[in-house]
Amino acid sequence: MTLLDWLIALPALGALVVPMMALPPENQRLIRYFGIAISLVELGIAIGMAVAFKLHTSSYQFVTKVHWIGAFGIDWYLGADGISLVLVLLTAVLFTIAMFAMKGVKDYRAYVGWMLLLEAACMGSFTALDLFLFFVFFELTLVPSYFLISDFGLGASGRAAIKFFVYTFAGSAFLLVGIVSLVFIHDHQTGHLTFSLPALMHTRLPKDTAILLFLAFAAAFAVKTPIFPFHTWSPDTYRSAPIPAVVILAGVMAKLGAYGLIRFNLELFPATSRELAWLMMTLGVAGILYGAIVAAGERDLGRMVAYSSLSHMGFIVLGIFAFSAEALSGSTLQMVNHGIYTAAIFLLLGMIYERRGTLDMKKLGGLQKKAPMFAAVFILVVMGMIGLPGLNGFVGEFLILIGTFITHRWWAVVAVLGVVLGAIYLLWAYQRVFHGELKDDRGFRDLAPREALLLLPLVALIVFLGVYPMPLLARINPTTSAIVHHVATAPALGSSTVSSIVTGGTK
Amino acid sequence: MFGTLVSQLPIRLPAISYQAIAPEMILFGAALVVLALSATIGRREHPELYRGIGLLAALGEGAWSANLLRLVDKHGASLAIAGAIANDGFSAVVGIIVAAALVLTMLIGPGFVRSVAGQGPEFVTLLLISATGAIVMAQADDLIVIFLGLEILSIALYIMVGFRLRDGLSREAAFKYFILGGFSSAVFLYGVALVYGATGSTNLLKIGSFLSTHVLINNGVLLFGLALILVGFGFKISAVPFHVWSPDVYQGAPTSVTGYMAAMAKIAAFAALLRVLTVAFHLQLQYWRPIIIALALLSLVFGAVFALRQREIKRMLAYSSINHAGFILLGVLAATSGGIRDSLFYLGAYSVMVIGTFGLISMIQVDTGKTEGSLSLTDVRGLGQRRPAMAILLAILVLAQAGAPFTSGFIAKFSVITAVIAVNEYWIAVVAMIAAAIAVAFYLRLVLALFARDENKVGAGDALYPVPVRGGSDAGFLQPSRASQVPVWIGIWLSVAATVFFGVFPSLLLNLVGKGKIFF
Amino acid sequence: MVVLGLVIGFPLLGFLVLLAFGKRMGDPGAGWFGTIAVASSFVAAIATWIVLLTKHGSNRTQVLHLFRWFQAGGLRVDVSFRADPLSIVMILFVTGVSAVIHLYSIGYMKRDARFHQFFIYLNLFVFSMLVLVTANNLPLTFLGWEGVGACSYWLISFWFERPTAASAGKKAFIINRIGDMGFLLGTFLVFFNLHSVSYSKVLPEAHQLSSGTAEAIALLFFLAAAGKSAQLPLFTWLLDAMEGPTPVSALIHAATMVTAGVYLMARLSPILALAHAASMTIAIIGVITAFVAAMAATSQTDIKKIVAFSTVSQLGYMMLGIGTGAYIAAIFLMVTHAFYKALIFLSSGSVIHSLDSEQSIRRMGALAKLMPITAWTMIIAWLSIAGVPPFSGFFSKGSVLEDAFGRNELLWVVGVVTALLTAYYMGRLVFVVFYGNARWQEVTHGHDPHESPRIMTIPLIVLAVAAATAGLLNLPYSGLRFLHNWLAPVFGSALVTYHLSSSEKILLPATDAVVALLGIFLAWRLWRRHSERKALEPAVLFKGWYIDTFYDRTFARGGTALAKFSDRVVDPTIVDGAVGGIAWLFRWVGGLGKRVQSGLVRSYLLIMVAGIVVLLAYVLLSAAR
Amino acid sequence: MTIPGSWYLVVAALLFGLGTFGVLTRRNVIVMFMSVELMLNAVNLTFVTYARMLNDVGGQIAVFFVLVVAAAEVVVGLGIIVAIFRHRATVTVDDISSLKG
Repeated sequence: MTLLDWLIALPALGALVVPMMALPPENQRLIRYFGIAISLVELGIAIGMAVAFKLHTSSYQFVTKVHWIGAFGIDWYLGADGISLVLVLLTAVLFTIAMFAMKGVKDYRAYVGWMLLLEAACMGSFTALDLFLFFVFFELTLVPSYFLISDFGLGASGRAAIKFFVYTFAGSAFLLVGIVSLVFIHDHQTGHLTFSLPALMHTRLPKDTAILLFLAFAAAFAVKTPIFPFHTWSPDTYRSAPIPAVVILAGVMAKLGAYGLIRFNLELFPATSRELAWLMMTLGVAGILYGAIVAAGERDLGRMVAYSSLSHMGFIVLGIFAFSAEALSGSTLQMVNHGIYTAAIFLLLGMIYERRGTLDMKKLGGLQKKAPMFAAVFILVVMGMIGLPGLNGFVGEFLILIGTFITHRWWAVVAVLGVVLGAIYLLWAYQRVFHGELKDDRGFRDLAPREALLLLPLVALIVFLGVYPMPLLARINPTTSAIVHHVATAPALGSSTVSSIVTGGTK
Repeated sequence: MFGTLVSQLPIRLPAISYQAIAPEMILFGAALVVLALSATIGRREHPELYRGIGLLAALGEGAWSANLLRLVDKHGASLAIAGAIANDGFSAVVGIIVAAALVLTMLIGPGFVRSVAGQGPEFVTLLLISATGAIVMAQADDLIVIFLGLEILSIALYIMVGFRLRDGLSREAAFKYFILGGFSSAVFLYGVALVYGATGSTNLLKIGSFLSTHVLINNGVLLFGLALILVGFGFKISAVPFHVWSPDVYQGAPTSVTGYMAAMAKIAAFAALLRVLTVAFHLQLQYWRPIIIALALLSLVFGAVFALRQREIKRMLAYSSINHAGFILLGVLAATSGGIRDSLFYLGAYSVMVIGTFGLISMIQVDTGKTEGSLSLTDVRGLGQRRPAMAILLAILVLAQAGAPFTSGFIAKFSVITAVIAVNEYWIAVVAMIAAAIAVAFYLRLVLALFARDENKVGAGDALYPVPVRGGSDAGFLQPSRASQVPVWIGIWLSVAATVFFGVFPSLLLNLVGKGKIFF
Repeated sequence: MVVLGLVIGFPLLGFLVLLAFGKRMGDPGAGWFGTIAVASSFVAAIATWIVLLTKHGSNRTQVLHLFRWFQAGGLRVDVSFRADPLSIVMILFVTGVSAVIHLYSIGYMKRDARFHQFFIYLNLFVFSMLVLVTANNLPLTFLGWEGVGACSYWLISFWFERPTAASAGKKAFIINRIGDMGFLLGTFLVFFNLHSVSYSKVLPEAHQLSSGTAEAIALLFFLAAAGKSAQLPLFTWLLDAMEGPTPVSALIHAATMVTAGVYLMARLSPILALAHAASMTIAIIGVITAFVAAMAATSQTDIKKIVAFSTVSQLGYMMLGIGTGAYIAAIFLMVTHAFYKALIFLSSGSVIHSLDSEQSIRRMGALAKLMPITAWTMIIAWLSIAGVPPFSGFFSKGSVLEDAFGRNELLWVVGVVTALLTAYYMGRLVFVVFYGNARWQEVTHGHDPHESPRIMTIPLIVLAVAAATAGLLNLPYSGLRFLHNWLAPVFGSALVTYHLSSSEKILLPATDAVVALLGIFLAWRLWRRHSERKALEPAVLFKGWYIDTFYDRTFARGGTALAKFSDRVVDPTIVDGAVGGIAWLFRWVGGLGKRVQSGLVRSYLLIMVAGIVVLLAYVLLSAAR
Repeated sequence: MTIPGSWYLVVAALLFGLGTFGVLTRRNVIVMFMSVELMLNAVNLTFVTYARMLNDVGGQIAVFFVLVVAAAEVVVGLGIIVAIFRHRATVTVDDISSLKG
């Protein structure tokens, strides 16, 4: 059992054990401590992995390969390279924060159980190297998040939960068909039925099939990221789910989409990625601008942050498909940064909601007078989101833009506009909520020590990653430059018809 | 011993290898024993005894089929009873699946039906007889024998559907099922007659060899016959457009009967369909594959879409069963050995799930006191608080039907999709998965209703942090109120355990099903 | 070069300590601590200057490398600071003026509810400004650049209870951000062509750039400078920035931050040298901004608005200097301007302070006798900004005008006219505020305004001395050109020196002096007794040529409309509608299904027979084929 | 002169069509049931005709199976019909439509 197996097995076992703990109501807190304990151990493992990670190699580390379903050539095949490692770290941190943020729940068993299962699924998705295993974990993330959104949500949570599940499930329908088709084409060509990513990378695909497969993969990840036209589920879901769930949904699961694009679209279809780069980058930039504009028009803080994360994910997608080492490293780093400050902003929104029962900007105003500490943390996180240099948002965004400028100049020029739009809607929202006169006579309690403790790690990370991101970058760079090289050197695909696959060319 | 006795008789009997038809004999024998016993010791006294015998018979049949499978592995397949019965891996595996379905139903069914329709042995007998019919259909290598098996199964089901005597809905369902069943059997039979006319034999093997050696000038009659046979099968597996009976019958019939019927009818019909298409009409592939594709796509899409607006759970599950039929048809249309294996896997996984699901629904009906016919979503609302255990188990089974990962449902859907893609039918796979996505919507609405907090009692407070959830009744799994609950819970736990186990370690079932090759 | 680290370290240390213990230090304590931090940074700056003085020639540029900030692909960005003559000049006058203003604000911000927070932002501002001027690569400069922008945002909206202050802060940040787009794109273009962003590599190799790219880079960075130094397209935020406390206006919106744009242009002089067309446009925009702002300043009634417009105008002059290649003249003007403009702001601040924060000049008057020190320091600043000979303004503005004359006569003409206007509107301010009849009775409810406390007047005196004597730094045509030979090695070939004929050398300064005195005389004649003259204060000028209202109507209101439209209409109906539409279609077909299930057995049979017929028809067709 | 087999087939097909039409149109349950039996007998006729044409005994054996099954169906069918219409005056099939939607 290597580190990665423990990484996934631990929370999964935790999720199985928790429902059995039928404790009387008063020491329900024990279950929450149990959840916190497991997520802390996860964090320990993740940090251990990061420390033990060999720096100057882009190959997969901590690899484990065990037979699972012989009939289809499926193995329990896990491995982590720079990108997966960084995202595993992010997942571990955010889950620990989410576990701490859980309160006010009478029956912790279901809550902690689903959270741990979700953690196992996310860890699995980031480290799976077997396409079937990835698909299983990718789908598995839906079940707990559905329950987390619907059972403990508020208002129209049921409907939003179903919309989230069906939308993502439909997206992954294409992914499944794509995976299986690729596997069978590979089987025809090499007679070796396997789902392992390194093996499938050598399949020679004719042009039109490769495009279809690329789009099938991209469809699922586009819904998950979300990319521009497929984002309508995210405002409803982020608004109606409880805060700890949203921290995970926006912070970790949004990265699944982007990670999938890098790991599968770029590595499996390098030539097609080059051809369709213009499409994905246009969608990315459209997402940046559209997300920002709609966010400016939004009256509800929760929905505004959902659209702003659509805009930020637009940057990440842009970076992925710019095919330059700077841009790809920037995107990966930005994934971590986005996770951190989105988690922080949603925790803050949760605290506002708890005090005032609404997130409508019209009903909130002049809060800074009553809660200066709260306002200070809020503005710091907002400045991080805007990409103020010295905070974590800037480094990733700068790398993405400079990388995109080198390869696709005009997309970068338009994307830079996003930098300004970001400032507009975020500062406008901050002003409507914190500046001006207090609209509501009910006081606004300042940060309680418990809440401050919850936000401290995230705020510290926002500042630390802004000033010194090198530890992460040192681990990301080798992998990203290898992927960029892989995409650049892939031979262009001939447009021979599908039949040629069936006859199976010589390997 | 029996063989030698018979051989003295003047009549010349065909060489009967009792080994091959042992499964039918075990079940049918048990049915007779139960009837005889009830006649001698009075109908009402020992209902448990009948269930015991039924259970024993089911287990015996399963063990025998497994033994048959081992023999086939060792000595290869063989024909029995003058070519009427095929004793190959396929029939053995279907035998095992029938046994599994029968065991679960024996555990779950009788408890509820007894509270509704008296203590008599009738229910157990009918179960055993219908199972015999199913096995006959699966093993049959002759169209007429398939018809025979079909009728044994169907007539037993007609009666079981109408079992709740004092309830109008049940009688109406039985009638509808009977009339439409009778009609479709007639159509099926006419098809058999036409095929007989075109090829000169009703034996699948002879038809296959005839068609491979002769080229028919106008194969109109043959194709008409084949089409009508497909209609007969289409009705039985409730594929769209021949599905119209199933929503009403699923709702009207007693819940555990519905579960059994959904499973057994599909097992038998698909087994026979697979054998007919593979053995007899493997050369007419380009004619019947488009029909099967049409049936599959219609069932997939309309099965999912029509369920969206359903408020009554059993009707909703009827449409979901149509959707599942569509998925299994994918395996059939692949017409490869992989396709057969995947269809069998789907059949196995599906029947275990569906019997468990309907078992749980009958438990809920008893719990909510709505024993007559319909059980709507509002009745189920907030079950998560009152009966957390029941709600969680039903949620697992429903999610398995939706295809959630780490359940056999997921592996089933995945394997059938691989079967279709292996024959380059990419677009069908995409439509199938989209239909699955639509289906997820109404599965989730059911799960949501289970766990939603009762609006009236707790009031869905507008707090982002969940309003303190009212504690459910004690988390005790077993309501020890009535002894008859114990086997039901065992049955349900077995089906849930099997669903999750084969989801995580599917290779066991995949290898078993892999042996189910149609030899002839 | 550890002493350079100290220069930057002290304000950072001050910021951190105040952040942690500011509240406990209380009213004056936090202020004094902030001032000491900045003052010690000033001392360290002088020490760095002395260290550099001992060296000469090319090795006057020392680089202090701390650690690698971030690195990916070909891009390597370090946290490294550069001490060369240009940055030394900047850090000297930035820390000097900041120390003085810190001292002043202790008095000005007395008894303010959030006294210590004010000094937290001030120290952070000084730190960011120092990082900006000493950074050794473009991204680190950008860190300083955005840092000062953020601090100005916090300081402008310091009294956030007032909605106007809050939106002014937001407006400033956003308009700066628009400028920063130019900065980013410029950086990318530099990296694209020279494969590095560090000055020590980019500046020496700047000559490899093709002229087209150089033009583009220059214009992009000018866009950033225009945003920060409030030039024509993006200057409106400076007017609203007056909502902030007066020391803020003095420090940030007069002396330091606004000069960042000029510094950046000076730093990138090697690139500008290649971009002739771009330099010309910079010069033209500069002089036009100067003229337009000066005209607008003539008819403002709010004392701080007048000074703000005057700042925009003086910055226009500096950009004129940059555009014509006279970098040293521009920096000389920047330094002297920092002194007298800060002085003007602080003295108007002490006037406002004593008149219980009344800012309109219509309710001031005859304050000279009551507030002698403020009056006299204001008069010194007025004389130097107007360009009256012995004072520093005469020399610095004079050298800029001389170089402008060398480049293109028309620029000089507009420059001189603006100089006249400058003298006039400052004169108007002084006469209306300090002389004429007193109009502050109802403002101060009867008791006479008294002179500001010593803690506020000492900085005034210090700045007055500096404003008066700063001219010595760079006396033209004489041996005493310290600034010139101090900065010359930094600019090297980029510096353009214009050779005027001997007659012009005398004529030009003379015209400057005459124009200055004429402006003063005009102001004296018109505003000696009047406080309001409708003819001379037209609405178009009062409203700042309606530029701000135009921006507000098109961008602000238009933008909100677009945002509201896309949020309320586009997203829900079109994007979500598409998804909702498909879901609705499925539900509608589902509804159809319900109707099919009519419950009638015979209709079921009909459906089945229909199915059979279709099947048979298909089989018939396929059999025929 | 012997009537060619195809004639019988046509008659059988007509009978089958008549049966189907009868099931569709007639409202009386018993008559519908009768029509189903008619369809079965049409099939029997087809079987016998083919058996004669192919002179193979298989067809005739099949007829016996069909007869047996038809008998079983009659028993069960009438049982159900009696159960439903015991409390109703008429025997029209359209009354029983409470299971719908």
